[in-house]
Amino acid sequence: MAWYKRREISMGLTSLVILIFLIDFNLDIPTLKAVTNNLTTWGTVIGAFAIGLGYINMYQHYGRKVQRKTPGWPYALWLVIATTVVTLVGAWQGRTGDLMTFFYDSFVGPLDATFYSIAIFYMASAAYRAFKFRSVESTILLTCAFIMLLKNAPIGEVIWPGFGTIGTWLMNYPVMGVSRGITLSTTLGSVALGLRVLLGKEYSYLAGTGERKE
Amino acid sequence: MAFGLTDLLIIVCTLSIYSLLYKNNPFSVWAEHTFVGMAQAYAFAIALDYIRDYAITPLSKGNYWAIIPVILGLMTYFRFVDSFRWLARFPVALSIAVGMGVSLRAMIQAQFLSQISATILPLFVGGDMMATFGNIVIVLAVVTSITFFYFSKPHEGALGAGSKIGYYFLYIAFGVYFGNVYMGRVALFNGRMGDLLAPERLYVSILVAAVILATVYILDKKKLLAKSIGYES
Amino acid sequence: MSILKGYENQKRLVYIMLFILVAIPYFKPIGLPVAINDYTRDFYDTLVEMPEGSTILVHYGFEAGAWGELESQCVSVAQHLMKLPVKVIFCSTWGMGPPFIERTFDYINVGSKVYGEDYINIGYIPGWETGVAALANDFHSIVSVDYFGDSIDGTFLDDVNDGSDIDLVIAFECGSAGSGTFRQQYQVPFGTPVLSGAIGVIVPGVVPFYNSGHISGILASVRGGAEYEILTKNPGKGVVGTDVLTFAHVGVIIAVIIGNIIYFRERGK
Amino acid sequence: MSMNSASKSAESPYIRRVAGLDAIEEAIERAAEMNRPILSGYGLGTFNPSTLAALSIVGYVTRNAARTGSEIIVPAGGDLGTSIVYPQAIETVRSAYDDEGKLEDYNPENVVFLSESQFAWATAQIGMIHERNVGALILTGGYGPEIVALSEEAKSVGSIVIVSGGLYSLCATACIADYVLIGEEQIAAGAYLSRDPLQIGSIRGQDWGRLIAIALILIGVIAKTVGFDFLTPLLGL
Repeated sequence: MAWYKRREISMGLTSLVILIFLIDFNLDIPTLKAVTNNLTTWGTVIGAFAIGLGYINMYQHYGRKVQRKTPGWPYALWLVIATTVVTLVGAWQGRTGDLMTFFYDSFVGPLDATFYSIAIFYMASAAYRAFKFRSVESTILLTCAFIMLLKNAPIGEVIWPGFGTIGTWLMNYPVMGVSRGITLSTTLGSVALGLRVLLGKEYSYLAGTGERKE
Repeated sequence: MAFGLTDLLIIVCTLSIYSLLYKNNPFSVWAEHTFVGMAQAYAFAIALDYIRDYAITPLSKGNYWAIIPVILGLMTYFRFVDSFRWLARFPVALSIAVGMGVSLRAMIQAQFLSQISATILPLFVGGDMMATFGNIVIVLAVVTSITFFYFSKPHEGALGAGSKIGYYFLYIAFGVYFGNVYMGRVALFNGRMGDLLAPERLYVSILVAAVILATVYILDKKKLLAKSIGYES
Repeated sequence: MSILKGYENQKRLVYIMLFILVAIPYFKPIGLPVAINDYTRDFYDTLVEMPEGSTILVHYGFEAGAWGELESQCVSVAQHLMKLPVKVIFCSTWGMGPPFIERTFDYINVGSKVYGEDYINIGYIPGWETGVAALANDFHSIVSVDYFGDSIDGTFLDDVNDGSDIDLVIAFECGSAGSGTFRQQYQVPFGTPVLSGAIGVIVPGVVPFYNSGHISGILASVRGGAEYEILTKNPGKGVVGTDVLTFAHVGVIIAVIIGNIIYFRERGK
Repeated sequence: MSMNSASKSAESPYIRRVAGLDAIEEAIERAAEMNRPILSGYGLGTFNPSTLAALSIVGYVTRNAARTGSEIIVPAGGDLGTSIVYPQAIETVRSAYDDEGKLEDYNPENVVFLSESQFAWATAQIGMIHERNVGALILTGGYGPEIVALSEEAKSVGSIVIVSGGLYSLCATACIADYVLIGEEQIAAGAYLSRDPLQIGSIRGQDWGRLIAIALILIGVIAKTVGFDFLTPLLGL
């Protein structure tokens, strides 16, 4: 393999950049600050370019449905048309143009908000189906959930002011402890991964960039 | 406020998604496809804006460094070209490094040391039983929930007991989170209802809801739902 | 009754019940009193105690999805800010966040404040956490125009160079980038206090940082918005929204209780 | 491949097998018996520990599915940062089939990108759960509020549901799912499955970190209780 095709070069690049960020954070060197700012912007631009990777696949996926006339293909056709139109308008007008604002306000915005809100129904039916006083853990979960539901609704404290007190206590003591335990554990995981990447021991993110045996 | 095309579309989109709650139907499938396509087109427009603001504009102002991310960005696509696949490594390597660099640098201080020092609480507070009890609970919850995530030894004996307590603490947290999350979703649902029930939209909303419900119900009774969306739901 | 048979039908009944319960307050509001949380009061006190001429950075960390939940917070806080002797920068690292900054201004009265002198909307900051880091390290490297594409030269932003020129951050959040990002990029290096206006889901994740003193105050979901409206004597959508909470919360509790009754009766047979 | 991993495991240090892995194997078998596909997602995160762990779980699910002859669907997308992970997901699935010597069964169309918008991505998956009549739903990695919708919809078509996540995402699903992997458990599961001594070593290293954290807390708490608080100022440095 030619030397410039070696994986180690890109891994070295990764380590170098991480080190620059760490040094910049701990020492106040103006040149380094400018470098990290530039690198940060670059990361963003690369991410923006990468969007095409998924975009192409999405087109292929729905395009194939139309081509093969699989059941439900008219919906896929509508998707392809809608995507193409909005993409072209977006390229022409930019994100803040009149038509784009219309598409956002009339379609994307309400659809996004509605899907976000639909979770309430799934939560209610999940609670109805599964919240049963049948095991220790489900009883704990259910009791705490009831207390919080009553704490958060004004009626809870009208019925009994204790709901507010207990609910706040649960948030401030046991739940805070658990959140803290999880934060500590997760931080360890992230730092460990960071170290592996920094030391060039973790390179699974490079999968698929090597020479492939067919 | 006058009633316009946007108002009608908001109502149709919102109610089409909610119709999913009955069963998958032509309206919900239409909304799904509209959403997937348009949202992606939107993400694309956002990406174009990035590229314009942070690559093209600086380049036109004579900042030639800005060509580097453009080249790196284009290199992502070499994953699909067998003999140049190795080129795709560099943009990925740089993205990972920037992401890690930015998040790691403050993490140890902000999320590790400071959280430990905040947990260092006296287990006995003179004259205040509640504070004493509360502090004991916090320390116990932190220590046992960490124990729950300990993997190097089987959970037996003291470790087993600790992790079991940690497990129950996790379920307390699940319950409390449920209460909070549910409140949030109610608020979101309330936002949608507010949109539907605004005075100028109320009657149209009722009409559209009736049309959607009736259509779906009839299609369901006539066993035409599967045919209309292309699969059995 | 056949309609009550089978889980699928019962599930639909739960759904219909929720629709009806949430609609009731729109036609007949009840207006139960709302108690004020400590987090909310601390949020309020932090703002009121800001010295004259302070610069405050307000971040909209959400898009259409969470607007329903955070609207009452954003509107009441923005309205309050317009009454205080401070300068305010509005921004968002979420692609579709900036239009909601504009929407907020549709609902408030700016009074004697002048755009560009007292407040400004710098719009979208790309790059999530990396964007926030760039904003904290060298403000002008990443912002040169405002949301409307006009140059920011000559505005009060001329005096803002890095995180040390920001006296307070208010992060409305529904995930990342949120108050955690600002804690890491503003508070750790510059000691800037951070306030959080959070959706209900992430409040428990923010509370540890409130208790350890890293977050100075929290508004929790629509309830926090309602409390803030009451504190600033500016009742709005949040107060109405709390009626909805009462109905929907009692509704799900009743559903769960019925579910348990059915479950234990069937198990008893 | 399986021989290879067995020999590796003999050398690697102990880490506890997360019980959720047995549940995953069982779910795959059940799906195969019912002759229904498996939907295995890796969440909407960009490259981070939980996404990397989730990808190794996806690889494991795919190997098992390839062995039992089940079809596997891997939906990608969900966030602006996911595009860059997508090629790796393709590679993970492809090489899993390759490891089992069943590359001819690999269908690239099943590793599908479904929009960068979170809820559009989720809506499309709900559509898929019904359209393909998914028999097992195995979600690891980062998920938001959509996880409860996906679990409920999968349950309504009679699928087995195994999900993982943090407190936010599991609060409503903890009771409906057949099995949950909580927080770090999925990262450990990923390490366990990869059988990579380095990853296992890393989990053990983190366990040392956990022990240090516990020790610091306990020492600090005792010191503070007896009125000699020397640790808090040290940690604030």
